[in-house]
Amino acid sequence: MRTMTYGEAIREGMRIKMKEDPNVFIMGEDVGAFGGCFGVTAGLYEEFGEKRVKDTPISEGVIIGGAVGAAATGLRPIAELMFIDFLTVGMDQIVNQAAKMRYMFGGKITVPMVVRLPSGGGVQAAAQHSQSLEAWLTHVPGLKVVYPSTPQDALGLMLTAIEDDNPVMYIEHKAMYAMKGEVADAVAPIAFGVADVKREGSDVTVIAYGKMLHEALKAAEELAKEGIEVEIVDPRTLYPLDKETIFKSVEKTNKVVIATEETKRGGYAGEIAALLAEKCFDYLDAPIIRVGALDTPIPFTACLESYVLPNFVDIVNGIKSITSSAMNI
Amino acid sequence: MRTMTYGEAIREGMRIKMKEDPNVFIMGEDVGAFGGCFGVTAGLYEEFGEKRVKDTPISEGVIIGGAVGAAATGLRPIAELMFIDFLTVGMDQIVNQAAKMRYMFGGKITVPMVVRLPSGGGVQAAAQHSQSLEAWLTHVPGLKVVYPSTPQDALGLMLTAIEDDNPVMYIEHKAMYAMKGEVADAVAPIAFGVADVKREGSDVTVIAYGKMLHEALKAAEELAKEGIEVEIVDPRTLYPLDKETIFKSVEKTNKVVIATEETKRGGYAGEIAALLAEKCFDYLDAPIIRVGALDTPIPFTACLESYVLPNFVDIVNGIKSITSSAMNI
Amino acid sequence: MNLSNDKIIEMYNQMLKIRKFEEKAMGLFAEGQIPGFVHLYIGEEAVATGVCTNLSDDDYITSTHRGHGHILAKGGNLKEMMAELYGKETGYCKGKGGSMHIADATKGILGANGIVGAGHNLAVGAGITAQYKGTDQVCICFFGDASTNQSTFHEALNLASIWKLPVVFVCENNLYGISMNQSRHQAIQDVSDRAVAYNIPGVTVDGNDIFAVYEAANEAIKRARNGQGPTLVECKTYRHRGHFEGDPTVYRPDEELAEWLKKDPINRLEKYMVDNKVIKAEELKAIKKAVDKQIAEAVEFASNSPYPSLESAVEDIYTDIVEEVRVR
Amino acid sequence: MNLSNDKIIEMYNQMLKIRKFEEKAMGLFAEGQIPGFVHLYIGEEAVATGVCTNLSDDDYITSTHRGHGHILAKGGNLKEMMAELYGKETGYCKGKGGSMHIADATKGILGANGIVGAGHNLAVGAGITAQYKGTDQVCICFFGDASTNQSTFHEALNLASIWKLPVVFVCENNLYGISMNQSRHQAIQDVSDRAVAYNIPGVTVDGNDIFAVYEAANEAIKRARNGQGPTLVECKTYRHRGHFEGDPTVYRPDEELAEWLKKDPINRLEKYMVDNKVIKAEELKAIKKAVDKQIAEAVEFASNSPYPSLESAVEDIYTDIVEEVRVR
Ligand SMILES: Cc1ncc(C[n+]2csc(CCOP(=O)(O)OP(=O)(O)O)c2C)c(N)n1
Ligand SMILES: Cc1ncc(C[n+]2csc(CCOP(=O)(O)OP(=O)(O)O)c2C)c(N)n1
Ligand SMILES: [Mg+2]
Ligand SMILES: [Mg+2]
Repeated sequence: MRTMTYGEAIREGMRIKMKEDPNVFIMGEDVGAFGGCFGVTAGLYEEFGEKRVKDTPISEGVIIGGAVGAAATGLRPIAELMFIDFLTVGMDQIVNQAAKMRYMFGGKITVPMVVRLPSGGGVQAAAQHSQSLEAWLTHVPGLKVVYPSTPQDALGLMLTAIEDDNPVMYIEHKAMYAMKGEVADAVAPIAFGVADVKREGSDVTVIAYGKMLHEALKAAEELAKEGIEVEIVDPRTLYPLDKETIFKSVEKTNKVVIATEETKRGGYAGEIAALLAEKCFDYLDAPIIRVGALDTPIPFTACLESYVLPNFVDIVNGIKSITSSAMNI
Repeated sequence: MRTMTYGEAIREGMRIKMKEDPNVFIMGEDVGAFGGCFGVTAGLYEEFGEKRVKDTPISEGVIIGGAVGAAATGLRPIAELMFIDFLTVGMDQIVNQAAKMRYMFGGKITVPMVVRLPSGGGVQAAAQHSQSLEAWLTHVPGLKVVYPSTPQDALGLMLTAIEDDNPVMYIEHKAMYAMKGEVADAVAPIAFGVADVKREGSDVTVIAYGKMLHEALKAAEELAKEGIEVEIVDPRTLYPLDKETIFKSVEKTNKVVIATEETKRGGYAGEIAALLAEKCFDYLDAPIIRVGALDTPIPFTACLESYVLPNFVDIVNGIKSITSSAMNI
Repeated sequence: MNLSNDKIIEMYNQMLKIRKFEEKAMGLFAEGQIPGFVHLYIGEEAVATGVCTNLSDDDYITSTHRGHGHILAKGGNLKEMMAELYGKETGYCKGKGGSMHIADATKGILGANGIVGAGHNLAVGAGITAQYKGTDQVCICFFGDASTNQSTFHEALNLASIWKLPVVFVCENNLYGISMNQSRHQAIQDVSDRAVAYNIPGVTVDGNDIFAVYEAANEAIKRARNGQGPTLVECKTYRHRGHFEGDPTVYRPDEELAEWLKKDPINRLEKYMVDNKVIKAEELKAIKKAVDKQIAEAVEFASNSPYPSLESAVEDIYTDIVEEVRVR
Repeated sequence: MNLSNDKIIEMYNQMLKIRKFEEKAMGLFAEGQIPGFVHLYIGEEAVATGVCTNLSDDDYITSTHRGHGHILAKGGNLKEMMAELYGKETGYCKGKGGSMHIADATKGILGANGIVGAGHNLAVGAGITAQYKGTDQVCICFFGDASTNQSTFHEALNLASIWKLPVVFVCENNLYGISMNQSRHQAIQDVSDRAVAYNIPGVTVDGNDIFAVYEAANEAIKRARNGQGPTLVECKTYRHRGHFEGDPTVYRPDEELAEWLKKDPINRLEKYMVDNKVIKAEELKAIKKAVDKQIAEAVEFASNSPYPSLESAVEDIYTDIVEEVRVR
């Protein structure tokens, strides 16, 4: 076991693959000697040189579109957007090109690439630098969507993402880069579509990923004091989604809270809720609760931002809204 | 009463407002003398001249972004994208500018504009010209999202959209332009956030809009023959959403099918299902069924396209999956 | 110009193949055999042919919504193309793509594209690969005049120029983007003026003169292969048909079309070949007959082919995941 | 140059106000009083000031992430600005925007913007409005060198040029986009070369020479007001600080900064004023003191102001809908 930060784990994943496979390279804004806006690529330029760690102009369209073209012709690019909010600028290249090329062309072209997407709020970066936009991506057939919540998962999922022959959207929470965690000495990829039960419990299932996973763990600890045992399922990959593990947990606890940092309206939490309402209806003993951000853009000032973004208190409240009666029995 | 096509009704809504308010104008690709790719703006150039019906280069970013700037400075632009699929190209202007400006600036700038978005499949236009992307837009605080299903609604909602002081995404189904319907002689705006019960019934609620509304009506007729009475709720505006009418219907029928043309995974139908699973749980007697497109890009050839897109048969099957036992009793 | 007679005849043959393919597609569309959108290349054949004559199968091209000509010129197969237009299982994309989405990885054809301007970025990507791997491959990026106002044009040319990528940007200036005359969509007359913004060479040639196109492309491709970076080559041409089949073309004067019909690139090459004794009149006839036959065979192949199985709809999205089918 | 001494002193005063505002913000950020991202305008004051001296409140500007200077030069209020940086209720945006999102509709300030290049399009929109309404307003679009590689630059200049919109595109070429030296992000040396692509005038001036900036802007604005369309004005300048506060600026040589510090636009104007007897030394002192006082008042105002109420978080999204609050 060793200790690594979330940011270091992401870097380590890229490093390992770059050493293994000469076709893997990085392109993005200030990813070179500068080391990336959040320092995630620091040192890679020095280690691999400018051929493999490419600084680009501020042109998100061609950063992603160029990566798509390179992937379609035999390389394995890792494209970095400085903020997931800039998806809006390179959206066509992801949605109408990367995601659809294989299908439109009858399976004859593959697009093995990774797009790194620093996401989420909590650093007072305001409305255009704090969004959680995974729901857009999960709605697009042809993309895989990954969202690691711990250094171990960040490393293992990055290895798999780079090995994958399809476009993988790798979402990172920017407020977690400095978060430390244990990482196994033996390096092993983590398969996509395999959720991780981050805590076992019998009273209620919480589905959470990214920063909200940690809020969920905190909420679970609070509630444990009151005798409520929370099971926490971290899907790790949003598509493919490990429905089996999720369903199994809900079939056991019969109650579920889905906690994501996204704007609640239209979020991916809704997709999970809808799946459960269709497939696990008979097992549900209570309404499906979603905990998310308020339906507002993310405000700048700290008090408003933390009011808008969800946290463990909201998870506790959500859980209590469906378990307290059960507890009282 | 008069008869109009869906396309004519959209045009008539724009015409009325352009006559009323000199600040209303149209901009988009080939919207002028050419009349728009689907002929929806035909005649407006002749009637209002090139100042008010502006042909633009193929530059979706500045079509929408220019409209945002014009709206912020006192005009009321109607921007047309030739296909909703090109949202990907002007996404930043909608999401990070139009939707957020008012909020970021503390309410001091308003952005009264309409974006017209021809949507949907069924005309063998393949993967990049057939998408249904309303889910992306409903996930963005700051936008209103409208999706008319009949000529009457198209007209009334267009009037309201142009009058609205906020950015309104006006989604049109391209396969419906030639569809005829009755329109009241008296012209009246239709308020946002007011659903329309398009058919009353007691056994099951179907929530549908756009082309799927008509598939739902067809399904309801089929099922009426078997004695199943379907209630059909057309939300008309996806945001604001008339939750009250939807909840009331579900509380009455205790069963619900949500039918949309979108890729099922991550669609707006999931948001509605999640709302119901949270707010109407105690009234639900059966799983919430979503009917949608398969999780694939839209294929070109007719047999595949109609296999991938949902239709009335799928609605019938969806309804039967939750009512047949009840019927057998 | 160092083109052998054989090469010239080959180019003629290629142009004719495109023309006749398009004429056939036109008829089949009118008959309702071919659905969806069809954008024909008739009148512009000298561009794709003149450029692609310089290429090998290892080189790449990116294409547009008006892609049939590019694909055929780069070695695309008539039968698989026609079958794709029909939406058949034997088509290039198994019926999933249609006219606007045809690719052939074995020939370096990175696909027609329904998004105006998308090819610019993809071409940059192919250029990155060639440079990265140190091969002498080039990528030709074909695009229309109106697409040069798209965001992608700018970002792609900028990146290609600073990284000196082996990409040749070939603008087919047919004077229109749908109904918009060039004079209404940009304030310049020569698209090649835009090369200045990226400090790369920009040239304008008569796009209906196949030799001029060939020469300009040859020069640009040489530069690209030598690591000297991209060139912007503008070919002035004209589409004889509407933007898509069904377009009434009210936006352009009849005289304009008439003028351009006189400049038909195929007639022009034919005249050159006869005048310069590159070929004999009977040989011309034989070529035409042979092409007619190939086209007829392609149509027969396409019309006799089966439609794809419904289950195939959920395949080919991912390399490793097949989606759920529909039970109806 | 027909600038009165009073006007020159006013410009000096303005530049100083920006400089001292920024220096104060820098200190407050270091102390942790101001959170988030802060991008300072120190060193570039002559650009915003030289340009905006030509404008009235009716004219528009669009700005960038590095917006403080533009906003102050266009008449923005020190107190409301400082309060916004603090995230207070009395700030320009009630604390919702912060440094990167400040607008003032009453002064034609269409907002700082966190998306590089977004202002290009918004400026076109303001130009559309002015032209549509037949006023003589102009819109100045401020942007950095690196943003000229964004998609929006191209589309906006193209549209503005064909529609002859009253927009002046002012590039603040400070040689860097974050860590990227201009030579690495584009293959041209003068951004103004890009004017050719739109057939509009392009000029490059010393952006640290306020008179040169003033003159070039004056000319361009006149053209715009006369219906002659847009101009691209490039002002060569330098930011003394890092890209954002906290940037260690390892990517640029110390000597480069030292060279540019010598060219400080404020010192330069001060010297000019003294040399040319525009002002006396004691008057300069008085100005400095007055500006210091204004800044101190702004800080006091900001630090004494309350934070916004939590419920305000769900307001101001729509004109007519207030979202649900959170019960915690
Ligand atoms: C992003 C995008 N915007 C608009 C369209 C619709 N469209 C298809 S082709 C075309 C005109 C293209 O003109 P040009 O680039 O000159 O090519 P040409 O058709 O003349 O060959 C337009 C507007 C599209 N497919 N994609
Ligand atoms: C679309 C987008 N891409 C990237 C960024 C991150 N970013 C913010 S400022 C900046 C550099 C801008 O450089 P320039 O335009 O020269 O302006 P300067 O900072 O030098 O004033 C970058 C890359 C962003 N905010 N928006
Ligand atoms: Mg054209
Ligand atoms: Mg700069």
